[in-house]
Amino acid sequence: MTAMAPKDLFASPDPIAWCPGCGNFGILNALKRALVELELRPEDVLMVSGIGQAAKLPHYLRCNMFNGLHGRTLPVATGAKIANPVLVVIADGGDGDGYAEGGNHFIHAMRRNLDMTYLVHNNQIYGLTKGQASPTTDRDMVTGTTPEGNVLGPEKPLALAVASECGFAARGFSGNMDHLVELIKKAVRHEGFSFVEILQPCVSFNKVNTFDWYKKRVYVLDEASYDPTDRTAAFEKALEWGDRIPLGVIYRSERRTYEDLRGLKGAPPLKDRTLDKEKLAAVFEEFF
Amino acid sequence: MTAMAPKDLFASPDPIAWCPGCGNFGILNALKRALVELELRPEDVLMVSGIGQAAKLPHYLRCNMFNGLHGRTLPVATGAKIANPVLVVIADGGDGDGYAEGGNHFIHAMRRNLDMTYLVHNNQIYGLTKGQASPTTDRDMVTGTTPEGNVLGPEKPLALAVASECGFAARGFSGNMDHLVELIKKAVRHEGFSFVEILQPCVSFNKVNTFDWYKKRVYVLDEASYDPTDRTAAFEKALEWGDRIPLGVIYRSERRTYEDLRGLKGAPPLKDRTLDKEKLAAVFEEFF
Amino acid sequence: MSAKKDSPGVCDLSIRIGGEAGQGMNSIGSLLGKAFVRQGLHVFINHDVMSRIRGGHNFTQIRIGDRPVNGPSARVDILVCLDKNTLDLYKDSAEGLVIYDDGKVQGDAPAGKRFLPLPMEKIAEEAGGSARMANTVASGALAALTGLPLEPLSELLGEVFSGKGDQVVRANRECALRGYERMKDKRESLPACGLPPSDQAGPQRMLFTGSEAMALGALAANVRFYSAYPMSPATAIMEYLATKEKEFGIVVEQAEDEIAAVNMAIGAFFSGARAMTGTSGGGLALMVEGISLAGMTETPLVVVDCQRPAPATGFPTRTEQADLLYVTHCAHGEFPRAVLAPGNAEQAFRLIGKAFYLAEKYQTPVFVLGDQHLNDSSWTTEPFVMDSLFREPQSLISAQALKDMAPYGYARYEITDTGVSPRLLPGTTGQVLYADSDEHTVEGHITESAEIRKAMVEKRLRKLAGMRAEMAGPAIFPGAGAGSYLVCWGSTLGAVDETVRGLRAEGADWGYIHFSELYPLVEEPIPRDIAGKARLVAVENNALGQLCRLLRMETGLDIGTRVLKYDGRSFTPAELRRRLEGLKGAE
Amino acid sequence: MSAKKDSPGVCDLSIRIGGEAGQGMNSIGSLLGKAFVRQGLHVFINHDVMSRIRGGHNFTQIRIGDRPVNGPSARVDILVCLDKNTLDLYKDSAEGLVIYDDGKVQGDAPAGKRFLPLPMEKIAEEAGGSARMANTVASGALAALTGLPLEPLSELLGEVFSGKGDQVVRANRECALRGYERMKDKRESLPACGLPPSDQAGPQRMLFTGSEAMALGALAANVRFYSAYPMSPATAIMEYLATKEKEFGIVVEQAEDEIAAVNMAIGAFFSGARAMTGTSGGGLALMVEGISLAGMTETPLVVVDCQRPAPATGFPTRTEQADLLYVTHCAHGEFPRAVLAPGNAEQAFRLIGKAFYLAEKYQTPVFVLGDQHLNDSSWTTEPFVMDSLFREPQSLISAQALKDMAPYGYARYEITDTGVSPRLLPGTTGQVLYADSDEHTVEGHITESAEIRKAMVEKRLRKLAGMRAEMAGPAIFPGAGAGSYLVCWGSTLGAVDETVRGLRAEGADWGYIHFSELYPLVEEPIPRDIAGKARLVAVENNALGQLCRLLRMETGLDIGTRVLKYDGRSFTPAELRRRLEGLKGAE
Ligand SMILES: Cc1ncc(C[n+]2csc(CCOP(=O)(O)OP(=O)(O)O)c2C)c(N)n1
Ligand SMILES: Cc1ncc(C[n+]2csc(CCOP(=O)(O)OP(=O)(O)O)c2C)c(N)n1
Ligand code: SF4
Ligand code: SF4
Ligand SMILES: [Mg+2]
Ligand SMILES: [Mg+2]
Repeated sequence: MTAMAPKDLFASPDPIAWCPGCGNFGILNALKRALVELELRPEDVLMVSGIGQAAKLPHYLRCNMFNGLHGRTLPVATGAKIANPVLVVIADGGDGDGYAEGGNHFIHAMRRNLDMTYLVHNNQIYGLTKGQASPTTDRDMVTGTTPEGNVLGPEKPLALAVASECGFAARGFSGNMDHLVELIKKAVRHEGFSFVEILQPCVSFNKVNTFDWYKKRVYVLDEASYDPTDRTAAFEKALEWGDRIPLGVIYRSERRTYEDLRGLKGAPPLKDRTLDKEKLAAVFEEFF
Repeated sequence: MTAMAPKDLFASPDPIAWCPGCGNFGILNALKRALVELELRPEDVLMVSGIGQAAKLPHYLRCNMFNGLHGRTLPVATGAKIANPVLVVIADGGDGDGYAEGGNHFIHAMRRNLDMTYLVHNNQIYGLTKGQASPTTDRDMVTGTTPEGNVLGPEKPLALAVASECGFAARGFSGNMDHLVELIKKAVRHEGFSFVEILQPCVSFNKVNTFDWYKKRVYVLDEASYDPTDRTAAFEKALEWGDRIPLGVIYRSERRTYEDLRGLKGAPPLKDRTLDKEKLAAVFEEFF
Repeated sequence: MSAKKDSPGVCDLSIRIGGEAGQGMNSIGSLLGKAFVRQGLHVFINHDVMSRIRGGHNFTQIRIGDRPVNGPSARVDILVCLDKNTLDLYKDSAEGLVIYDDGKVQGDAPAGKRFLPLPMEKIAEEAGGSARMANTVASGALAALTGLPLEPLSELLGEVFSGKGDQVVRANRECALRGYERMKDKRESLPACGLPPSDQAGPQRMLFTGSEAMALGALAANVRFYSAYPMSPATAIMEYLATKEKEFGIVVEQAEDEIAAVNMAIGAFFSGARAMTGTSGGGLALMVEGISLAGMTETPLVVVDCQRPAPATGFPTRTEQADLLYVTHCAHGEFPRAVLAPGNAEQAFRLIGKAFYLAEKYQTPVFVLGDQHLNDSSWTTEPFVMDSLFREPQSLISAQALKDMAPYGYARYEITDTGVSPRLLPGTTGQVLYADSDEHTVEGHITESAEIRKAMVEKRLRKLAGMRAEMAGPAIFPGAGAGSYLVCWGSTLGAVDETVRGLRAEGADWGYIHFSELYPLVEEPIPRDIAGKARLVAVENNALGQLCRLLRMETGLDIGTRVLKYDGRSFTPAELRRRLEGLKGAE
Repeated sequence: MSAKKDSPGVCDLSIRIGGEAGQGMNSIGSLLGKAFVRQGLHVFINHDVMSRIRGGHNFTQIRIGDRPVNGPSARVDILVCLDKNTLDLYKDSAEGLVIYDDGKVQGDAPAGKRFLPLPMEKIAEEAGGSARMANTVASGALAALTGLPLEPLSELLGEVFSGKGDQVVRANRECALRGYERMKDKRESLPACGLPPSDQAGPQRMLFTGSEAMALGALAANVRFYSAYPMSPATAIMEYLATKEKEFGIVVEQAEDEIAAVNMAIGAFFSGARAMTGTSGGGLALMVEGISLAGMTETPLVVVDCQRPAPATGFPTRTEQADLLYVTHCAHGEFPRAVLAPGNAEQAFRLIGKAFYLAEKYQTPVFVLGDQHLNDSSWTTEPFVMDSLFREPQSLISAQALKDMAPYGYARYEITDTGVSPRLLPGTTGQVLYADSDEHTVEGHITESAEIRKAMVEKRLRKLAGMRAEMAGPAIFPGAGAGSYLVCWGSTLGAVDETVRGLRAEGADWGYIHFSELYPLVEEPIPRDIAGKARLVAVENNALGQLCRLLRMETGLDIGTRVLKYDGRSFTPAELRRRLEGLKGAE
């Protein structure tokens, strides 16, 4: 195989279809950098995504990809990871994909605690379908489906994560590249389910939560003073949204992974196992 | 109409199909008493349920009923209530129905905050399908689908409720009738979405979390000392599960209801509104 | 380059505006389209759009005729290139006039008389607007070229931008004026199109998209509740209805997913409010269980499926008719349903009304099939007659029956000859109702009885006969007696109609048979005297010939010759014509 | 009362054990059934169960024959009443022996020689067990009445209860013994049933339920991952596989809902592990979008749909065959699929293997249709030949092709003649793959191209031809040439087979045509020489005649005469016979 410069290793020839200025570019670049710095190769990584602008991301990376249905990112990732735990599985999608259509899987994937990473590009809007309210759309915002303003307040996915004892729950910002790269690296390294919500300006359909809006509000949690293993404190921090929005690891806890609990860790991947005919014959005996 | 003794008013002729000793009897009786004490009439009440042992309950009451699909209790209740806010809507189902199949609706119904009540009979098992693990099944329990013991710990629905800012989140026990009656009454009276999780022994398929098991652990929160409006405290209380299990209102908050925010409160129900042909003609004008 | 090639002797003009997503091609379309309609002409507008928000290549095509136009033309008389990419794509193949922004083409400006440079962005900026108003400059230029007077355009700009303040209106008008001025001496480049003099009021007609037609149809049917989850191409129905919430006292609820959407609609209809949901095939997949629930609980339900190329995510912004067999057979078990498939916006409006009528009368789900071509295109339509729109609630229990009933004596699933049981709404004094998704007794309680099961299955399926009797057969043009017929359904109507009229004008003995009410099919969907004698050629926007399969299943009739298209685009008459000629050769 | 009425000259004995849910009727069934099979007889066991856990009225029926028995008999030779309700229900109509618990019948004990009192609960308690062991007492009694020696029963009790400790085994053996002793002098009440002497080893046969057969079929096909959400009657497959997780190194995952279940299975198969999901019609509704995803991404997938009476929740514990058109048409858009419908447990075992083979070879979803009758009943089957079971992975990219490939040069959706593109698994050194639910290029990236769309639709649909060539036509008994044929599919096989054999034994010129591989149908599903000459009568466990509709859609053949049953129960030969006689009268 020809050697490639690390930064090109994850480059994909597929032309990017995002709007100029979209926050997704920052996420794509951060992810590329993180993968390189994690010293992974394209074939080591499987990205599973749903449908939406965010969910197009894996096309723009060289790595294995399963770009499935809107909202069904996590179940596909779950099946793929169980079948081959050697893969570094990263699930990826938008706020509509993950919190609306995929809301049930989000809760249950956190319970299941497979060793994978879930990135949610939270632009607080449905981008690909041209601007309808998402579960994280701010109150009063006018969107295609809320012409009089959104009557609901934004859901707090990170609070749901703390409530679901998600072992690694964090927030990044597409405009804070270095921090985001480190966050993604930590998330991938975390053994268990890691959830990173990434604030992502949508220049076309979210004229409220713009780059500047986020920039003015976000602050990076001080690792010296903030203890993400304190669940109660994490819950409070997860609710913080408004004038100040925390970035960083909000919650951490050590939980045994699904792979560990189900004896998959270290064992040959399901995909490589073959039928033991003797055993099958023995089972047949039960029916005589 | 013939006058009926209040206690018979909500009696249904449908024969009950639950196992003798099932905790559901206690819930049925508590609900009947609560409805009588709330001075409601059968036609005022609409019970919407899913599928499961719990979800059979509305058949055993005289009141309006929509017994729909497994897991889809809350969306039907939502549509029915929006169309006719005059109805007292009570959604009812099991833990599998509400937290597994219906998990997404649970989260989003709490956000939406319609003025209705949701009762979940939590027997920590799938009863009707003969004993498979539910999201609330305790760790290590052997069930039909976990013959080696459940590797996952129980979900904390009340913590999800606090994270979702559910205006009224409470826990009752089918074996603590008087308390449960009061809880249901409070829940129905609460203006907004009220969620009551009811611990319910399943004598046929849950041999771990029995009546005695619950009885030994439950305690009623002291209303004088416990403040359910403190969200952080409520979150901690919602996580409490093990040797001691709190009963009572875990969390309360005042939020404007959906009906209020959408202008349905006090207005004629959708079902009674008729087409204004003048307005329609005016709209047609836009297209000339 | 003749504007009259396809249909000799009449005006038929096609304008294509190409550019990147986000350059406002569709605004030009609606603006000019409306202006032409107001001049008494017929307009059809369609869009070719990629599933992206900025960049790429999209176009909007406006077709203008003095006779009804119900589909795009393959010919383009005027091409407007808002970006360089559009010019590059078409400059060698374009036959008509080409307007391009010479500000965007450095050096290699195309040569030839028909290439008309127009620095649209620069003009827009000079006119006090922004580069984004280049599309208004183009509108002015197009008005000039087509002989459309400036006044109606200016007026429309006022209407459209009134909400954005005087400044915006003024800038846009200035843009249009400058575009107009720059092109008005090029008028002669194009043959006259029979545009009436501007002072003569043409007949009043309406222009709307299929989605608008469906939304209006729902309003006219007294819809009160619309729950959905956004999905192209159905989102436009929801967004339009959302803008009418206050005015009409309706509620549009964006559900967390399609499962919630359909179950909410069922809940609302159960409570007594006319309710509807809309989605595309993938969202419909999530509604399948809910649809069976409506069938079993006998709750009325109207479901719009705006088809798009599938399976899975497919082509989100393109068109196909591949959900026919899916909606006629989806969901476990057997229960009655109806399937309607409008051929144009007028039918879309009307059939939504019929869907509500059938759903409520027969207490069962009714599907309306749209598609991206039908829903996103704009269609010119004769004004509606208001009186025929609204129908009274159907199959509710009568006041008298209620009065005679013992307290709490109502039985929801009374067995009747028609299969329809008088419906009670929750909240009725002295009565309650039990609606059940399990097999149930007449009272609505769970049963295990074989006899009751049999009776209930038969009761539910009896409704099919009632619905069948209310279904319209296909439209047969020009009636029986032609030698050959194209057989089609739904949104292929426009292309088929035009093709057949063209063939007939040339003396060919063709007709067509168009189905807009597909299930349950009328007794003899293709009359014996046609089926037995004429040659039948199916035209479908799918790969498997789904109408053919349905007809064969229902009637045994086998239409072996099929012209199928499944590349995500709708038929144009020219293409259809070519394909028919190909058929002849092949046989 | 003759044990030989239905099939003259052979042993054919039916035992019904009735009681409340929870009284263990099914344990008696498995115990006795296995004992009889070990004696060399054929056994069929079915269950009539209400959707409740305790109370109500359920029964288990065991049929024993010295020739294959593949369905229940309408006649009951011995009725065991574990509760008073069962006695009340049948005491007037029962024709055979009736065993009842006289401890439960106060006063009004039924009169007549065939009523045999047996205080089962009391005996169980006296025998050192609990009242719940009344069913073991009944087993002993039934052994005595049917001439089954006690030893094999005792042995089986040891096997069954070994996990529960010696004390439990001992008590159960004592219960059986006491039941046996109490009834052994009643042996002569019943005609001899050709039971071989106990010391003679009969031919070895297996007895298992349809669900067990499916689970074993999956194990034999090297299934590695089963994700599902509990739903009757499919839950038994999941629960059985769950008990084999450790031993076979498989993972059974209970998903949060059916949407997750199907998407997990797709993910696992994508990663390279053979994966399967199973549900009933309502759960399948939630998988419809996932199925289209498998079709579009070309991911193999095996889906078992254990049908039950629908729509909606319907009859959760009863049987019907009403999902055939649903599975052949569900999901938006057009993509290849296969539909198999085993007629008995042996076919269930084998067709699960075929499903994996087809799914993997053609990289598309394959359905296996079971139903409550097939899945919950126990069937006697000849031993499997192990060698023919396992098939090597299909349609993966070859090692050589991989070696020749440029780094990262793999294209997932290469256009091929068969429509099948060599598949790569993620994690392969130096290569990656893109699987996409949008319409895509050969590399798997999103496209908007009309040409590529057309090519991809055609590529995917080309797989249908390959699959069609691998499908088996129907089983035709006794071959061509009969005057009339019953036409059926799936689990009606047993009743149809027995009916036809019975008719033929009486000299009637009947045959049958049974489909177990339904889609894509073979070229000429019903051979011309039969279709043109013989009378065809369809037998289906549904109300709309779904196989008839499918056949008509696919071939034009119209089977006008139909015997349909849709009361939630399966056909018995006696009922089918009666219905056929009714037909004759009617014509
Ligand atoms: C089942 C289904 N429902 C709806 C859609 C339409 N759809 C595609 S993307 C999308 C939402 C996009 O929002 P989000 O997930 O936040 O992603 P973004 O585009 O904002 O990155 C929707 C509703 C779909 N493809 N499938
Ligand atoms: C879509 C669908 N999936 C699965 C089922 C089968 N099912 C019926 S009830 C039930 C679970 C019952 O558990 P729970 O909701 O906890 O109620 P319980 O019986 O314990 O009261 C399941 C899985 C169904 N009816 N529909
Ligand atoms: S619409 Fe928004 S999210 Fe989508 S690409 Fe454009 S800016 Fe990004
Ligand atoms: S199975 Fe459990 S939940 Fe169901 S009725 Fe019996 S005891 Fe109650
Ligand atoms: Mg978004
Ligand atoms: Mg439960």
